[in-house]
Amino acid sequence: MKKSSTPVREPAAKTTGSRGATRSGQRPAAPAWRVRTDPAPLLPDARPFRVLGTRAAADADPALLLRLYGELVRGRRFNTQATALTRQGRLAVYPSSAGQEACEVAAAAVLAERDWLFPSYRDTLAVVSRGVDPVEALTLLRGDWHTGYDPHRYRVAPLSTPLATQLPHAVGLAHAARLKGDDVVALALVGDGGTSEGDFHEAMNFAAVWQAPVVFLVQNNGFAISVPLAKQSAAPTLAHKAVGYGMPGRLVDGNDVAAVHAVLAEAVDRARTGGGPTLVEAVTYRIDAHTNADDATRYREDDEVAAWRAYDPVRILEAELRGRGLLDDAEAERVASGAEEMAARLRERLNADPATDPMELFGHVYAEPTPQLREQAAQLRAELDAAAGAEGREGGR
Amino acid sequence: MKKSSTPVREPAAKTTGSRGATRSGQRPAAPAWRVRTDPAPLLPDARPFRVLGTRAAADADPALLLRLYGELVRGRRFNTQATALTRQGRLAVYPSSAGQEACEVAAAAVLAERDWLFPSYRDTLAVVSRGVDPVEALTLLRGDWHTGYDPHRYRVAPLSTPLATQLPHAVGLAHAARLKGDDVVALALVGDGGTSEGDFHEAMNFAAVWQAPVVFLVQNNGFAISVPLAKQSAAPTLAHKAVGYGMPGRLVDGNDVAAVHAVLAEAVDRARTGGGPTLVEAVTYRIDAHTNADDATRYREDDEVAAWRAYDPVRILEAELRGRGLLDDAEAERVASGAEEMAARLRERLNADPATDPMELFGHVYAEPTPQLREQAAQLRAELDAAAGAEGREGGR
Amino acid sequence: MTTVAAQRTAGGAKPATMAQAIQRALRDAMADDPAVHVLGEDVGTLGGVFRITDGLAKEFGDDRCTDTPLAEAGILGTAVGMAMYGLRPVVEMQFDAFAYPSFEQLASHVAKMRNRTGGALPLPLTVRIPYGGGIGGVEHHSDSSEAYYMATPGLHVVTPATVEDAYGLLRAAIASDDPVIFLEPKRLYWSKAAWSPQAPAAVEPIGKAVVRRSGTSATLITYGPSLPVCLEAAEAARAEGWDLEVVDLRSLVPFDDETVVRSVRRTGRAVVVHESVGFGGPGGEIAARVSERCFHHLEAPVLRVAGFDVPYPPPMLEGHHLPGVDRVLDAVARLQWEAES
Amino acid sequence: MTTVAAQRTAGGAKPATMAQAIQRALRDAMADDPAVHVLGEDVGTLGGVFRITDGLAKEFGDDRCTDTPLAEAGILGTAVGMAMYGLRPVVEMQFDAFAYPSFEQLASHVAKMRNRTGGALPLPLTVRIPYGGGIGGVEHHSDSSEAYYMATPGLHVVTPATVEDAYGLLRAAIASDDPVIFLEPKRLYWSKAAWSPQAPAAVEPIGKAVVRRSGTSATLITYGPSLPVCLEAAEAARAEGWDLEVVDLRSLVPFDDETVVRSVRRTGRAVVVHESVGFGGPGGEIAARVSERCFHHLEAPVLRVAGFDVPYPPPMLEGHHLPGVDRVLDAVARLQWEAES
Ligand SMILES: Cc1ncc(C[n+]2csc(CCOP(=O)(O)OP(=O)(O)O)c2C)c(N)n1
Ligand SMILES: Cc1ncc(C[n+]2csc(CCOP(=O)(O)OP(=O)(O)O)c2C)c(N)n1
Ligand SMILES: [Mg+2]
Ligand SMILES: [Mg+2]
Repeated sequence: MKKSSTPVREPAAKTTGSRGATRSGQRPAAPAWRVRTDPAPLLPDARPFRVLGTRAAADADPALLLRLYGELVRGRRFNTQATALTRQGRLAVYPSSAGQEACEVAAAAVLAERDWLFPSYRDTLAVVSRGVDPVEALTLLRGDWHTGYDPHRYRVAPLSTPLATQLPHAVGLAHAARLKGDDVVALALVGDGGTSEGDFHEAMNFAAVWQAPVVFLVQNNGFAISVPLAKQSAAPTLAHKAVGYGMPGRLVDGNDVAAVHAVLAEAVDRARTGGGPTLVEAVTYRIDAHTNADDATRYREDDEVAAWRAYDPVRILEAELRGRGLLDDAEAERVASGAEEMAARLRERLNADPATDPMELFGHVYAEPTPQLREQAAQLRAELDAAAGAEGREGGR
Repeated sequence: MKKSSTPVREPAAKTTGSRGATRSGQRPAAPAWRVRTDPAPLLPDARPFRVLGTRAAADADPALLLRLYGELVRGRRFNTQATALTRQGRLAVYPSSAGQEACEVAAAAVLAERDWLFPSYRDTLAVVSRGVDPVEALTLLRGDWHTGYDPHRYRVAPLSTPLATQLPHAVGLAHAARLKGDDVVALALVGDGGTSEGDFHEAMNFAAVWQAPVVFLVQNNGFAISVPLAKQSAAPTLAHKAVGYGMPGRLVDGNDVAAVHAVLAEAVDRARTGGGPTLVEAVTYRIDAHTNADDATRYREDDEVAAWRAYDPVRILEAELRGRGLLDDAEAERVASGAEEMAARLRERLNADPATDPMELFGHVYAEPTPQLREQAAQLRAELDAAAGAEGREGGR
Repeated sequence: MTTVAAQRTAGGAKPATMAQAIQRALRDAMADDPAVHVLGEDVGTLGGVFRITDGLAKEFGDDRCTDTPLAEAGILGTAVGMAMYGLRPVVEMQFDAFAYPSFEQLASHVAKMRNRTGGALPLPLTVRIPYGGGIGGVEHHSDSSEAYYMATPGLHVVTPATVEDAYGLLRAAIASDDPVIFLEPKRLYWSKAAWSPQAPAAVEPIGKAVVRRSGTSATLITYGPSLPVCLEAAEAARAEGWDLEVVDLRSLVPFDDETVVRSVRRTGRAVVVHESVGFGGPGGEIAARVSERCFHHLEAPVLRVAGFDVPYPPPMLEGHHLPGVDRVLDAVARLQWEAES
Repeated sequence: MTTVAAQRTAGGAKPATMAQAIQRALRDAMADDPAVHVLGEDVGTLGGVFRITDGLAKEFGDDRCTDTPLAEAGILGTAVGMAMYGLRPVVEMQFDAFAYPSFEQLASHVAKMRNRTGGALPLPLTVRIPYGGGIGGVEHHSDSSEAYYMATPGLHVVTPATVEDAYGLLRAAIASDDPVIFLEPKRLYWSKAAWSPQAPAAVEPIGKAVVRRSGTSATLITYGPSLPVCLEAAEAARAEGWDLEVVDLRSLVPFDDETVVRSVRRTGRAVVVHESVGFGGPGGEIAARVSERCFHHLEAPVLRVAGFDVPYPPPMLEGHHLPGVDRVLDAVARLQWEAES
């Protein structure tokens, strides 16, 4: 991985000078030209940065690795449990991040409490890993309300369904925090498909121009629903997009939680210390279908899935830990049963019907309902009362 | 200038292999990683490419240089004349391209008749230089209609006021032509400010993914109205944006018409021969205010303007031509008086009030006016008739 | 018109869903005219998230049915360029709210290109947008955005409510030399009707409403996803002694004043029913037109039954938001019947 | 209300333009509350293309009044993030049509954020949009886009028609904890009135219409750029024996049914006047509401005088498009006066 480096500004130099005005002495000199930022340190490495299974792993903090292992195991269990709950009709839909848990948990782990996370619609796990109550985090997907948690309480923005639209929010928040003199970094998540949206571009540019303390993590999981990366982008890597904004681009193995954590930590640190934004591309894979409603066999080969399934983020960390004697069967068992407990609690809580109040439709549109909304609320109230009355009468019969 | 090069595809290589799985033998190998495009040939040169005043000038075709000289002189005269017409109230507004004539005329000159030009709102000169009747080209700015020319006849899209929105059109047209098997290249113009828009990003990406025969020319004239480039972008150069889409980026001296022509010609050629899109950044300067309605002294220093005024695209070509004995006073005089004639004709034609028909409001909204529009047209017709009647009566008195 | 429809489906009609009819219309249009190109997110290999374009890439190739990058302004913007070059692009927006990133292309170019160029650059372009709620979608998946398009001169705006119209209107949209916003009611995708793909309905010109049920007491004016609600309400109303006429607008732009006004002048009462928000929604325009043109025939104010003026609710609450049979009947009951008798 | 306004401007009032009043409102809001930040294209050094933000960057620094990159979705999107962090961003869109690239941010986030989060994330954010025509602008510089915003629950939509309201409404907008679309009628920027910046009007709550001229024959319902037209028409109408009442809505959302209905019930006749397109424009909603609520008081259908249903015309033709005094009087003449007498 490249060292973070502050952008280099070349001294202004007359280019004509260097090439010489060979023929036409009368020719006026061009005004000074300056490359404003040295592109070299912005360019990503040619291959994804890895820690696990490399020499760098030896330097990784064992406590951190164990903590991430716990998160990964719980994360995987969360994904399977949530998918199971869709089959039982307890969630309307669930976009699983199975296979991408290393990105999800590293994104949560790398932030300080005062920092903000801006998740995309697939990132419920990152939200939960950041500490949001899982039932609150799943409210959107259960369907009793939209965002189920208080963003200010957890410093987690709403899960964003319209792709890439949350990225400018992250930039604006980070910028505002810096203007206020607060030490706050924003980390925003987006998919490979989301990088094609105009909002991605505008957010990246604002971040770079404002030198906002924000980190963009692209989870390149190979697909946008059915559309493979090759139909999405012809870029050498998505990390190369950074150069065109004047920010560093970093490429990381998205299944290697230690690597993702290290790269994000460096980027967060750069942001925190005034070095501006970073774009990180994590190369990973979406093991499950797009959502439970999707049939991935229509557009991809089992072989490809199998190859990635073998390169499992949980298993490669486990192999590392076991290889270094940091994990034994007993500890693995303890972690696994903790995850089971988490899943059982989740099942239990989601098997209860949520309390919903139809009148809430009108409660949050404005600080004060408009006269029109008051009228409409009264109409619904009357309908509900009438229905309750009818039920009451029927019940009395 | 770099040689154009077809994107290199690296053979798939197991990265883990290269770095070695030093510790954990059990660790599964990562699925093959491939950088899809070699970024090196995409990167722009560190300094703008120049021809005039360099050794390369000797290789430039004298006939081409003389032709471009004629276009430049006429182009400058067109700009001063159009600006003068705003003062006389004959044009509602004119965004002058004074100082940028090299880009304007090179963009027109580099295209074959079957190719398409997609101008931005500042590019009336490119449109005229491409052969559109100047009065038709100025219709928008005179205000008797919007687009005054038939885009199909000249293969020139409408001057686009909403910035960067014409770029996806260029991509779509180029793509459609290629699908039909036609040998057509689209050249789209945009300003430095326009590169910040989401539409720029989406157009670049579609072009690269589709390998559409399109060339993007960014005229970096230092300002978007009052906003200097430094507040617009932190990129090393705007040409560096190309890398993130997987297309070549080229940097050129926008006041050096021979250089702009050469770089564009190479890009058009690459597009024509299946090599896909190119992003060209031409470094130039907006000598006049944003439009006649703008007061540029509010946001920039006279010194800066003076430096660029000295590096005038017409003068540096003239110096080259005279230095090489390709231009003498007589020929220069002939060109100048041709430009004067053009200006006189323009003045004359624009001093006549254009014929406008209010009923045209309803004529082009749909192929067939809706019943509602027919009603509204009848209403206006009646109003006009009544007014004419009243005038007739008054006239009769 | 109902008679004609009945005739057309007489021989060999089998049950088909609206989704199938739309798919068939795309297929037939592509087969008839090589200029017709389909593009959008996931329309190729996957066949679209609603499977509307299923099989088209296979039959016509990736160049005719193209998976685009994920960027709606780019999709619509490139489609404009393709149309400029003589193609007839049919764009699929994946969901209503995901068309918003393309709003500038739509408002500033798609709607205006013919006009800006004095007729020189018509844009024969169709934008298919699945719209509306009732399918338990999470936020941003259930918007009724027709008001935005109605307020934008230069666009045609149509929406089918029946299987047969889905085919006929889409063929008409693709055949049109003007841009057409083709709104597909998501919750009717799986509605079925006897319809023969062997003899698909002739393409009707865009801009004609149709009386779906004749009646004398009052007129329900509706379109798209609310048509079944209105027909059900009309059946239920018989018990109350009301014989309701139901007009399916089919085309919001151009608007068929003639059919609507003829009906309301006869019945003397009208309720506009749609899912979209009430305030600023399509119903305002419709009610205003009807009120103005039928002023002396109205026995009661024109009422509106619409979605509430709130962002579309989450799945568990949408049932309270969507105008249903009861709410329509409540409105009919408020049409000042006492005053008359 | 007119009395209050008169009082307020009594002492030391000098002529000021609407542009100056808006500028002053920004300045005072920034001075009063360090959370108020202005951002947009050219708002800093240049002071905006209409000079509304002139001097603010100098007085408050670039961080409080910021020249952004040229990207409207980015401007609005970052403003959302700033508002999430407790700032009160005031965004300037350079012209009406150039707000369209930000439409998704507006519709999917700005309008919905408070609701989505059950009230946890209110967005105190103002979007200033110069709108409408009459200044000889080339295409895309003269749109009346209020219908789009009205149809989007979660937004407040206001527009001043007087110098005093320009100040008061903008202060109210910036003080509001909800997003407000603040539509500035371009052609009234240089309209003048005696107005004292020394004692600027107290901030009125958003949502109140005002009767600008009392009358008995009919009510003209209007707002923004069409108010002067209506007042002039009302003067001219005296010659015909009509005493017209003129209501300035000021706030399109929320809508002041009370003031409007009270007026129309009294006069029995109404014409809605605005520049925006007729079909699908704001007038449909307004006429529909009035027709429903004043049904038994109306002597004639509620009529609308609006821009034609065409893309905004080029400068030389806009005079034929914009509703002027004559067109308003023609509509008033069609209010079935014979029927009454
Ligand atoms: C603006 C927008 N357009 C379309 C969609 C529909 N959609 C939902 S997910 C998805 C694919 C996203 O792909 P990617 O960004 O790679 O994220 P991933 O699903 O792989 O996590 C699409 C097209 C959307 N949510 N938002
Ligand atoms: C989408 C959009 N936003 C804003 C504007 C208003 N505007 C017109 S020109 C201009 C500056 C353009 O700068 P640049 O792209 O560098 O082109 P230049 O004027 O320098 O040729 C702006 C902001 C516009 N025309 N379109
Ligand atoms: Mg993906
Ligand atoms: Mg510029």
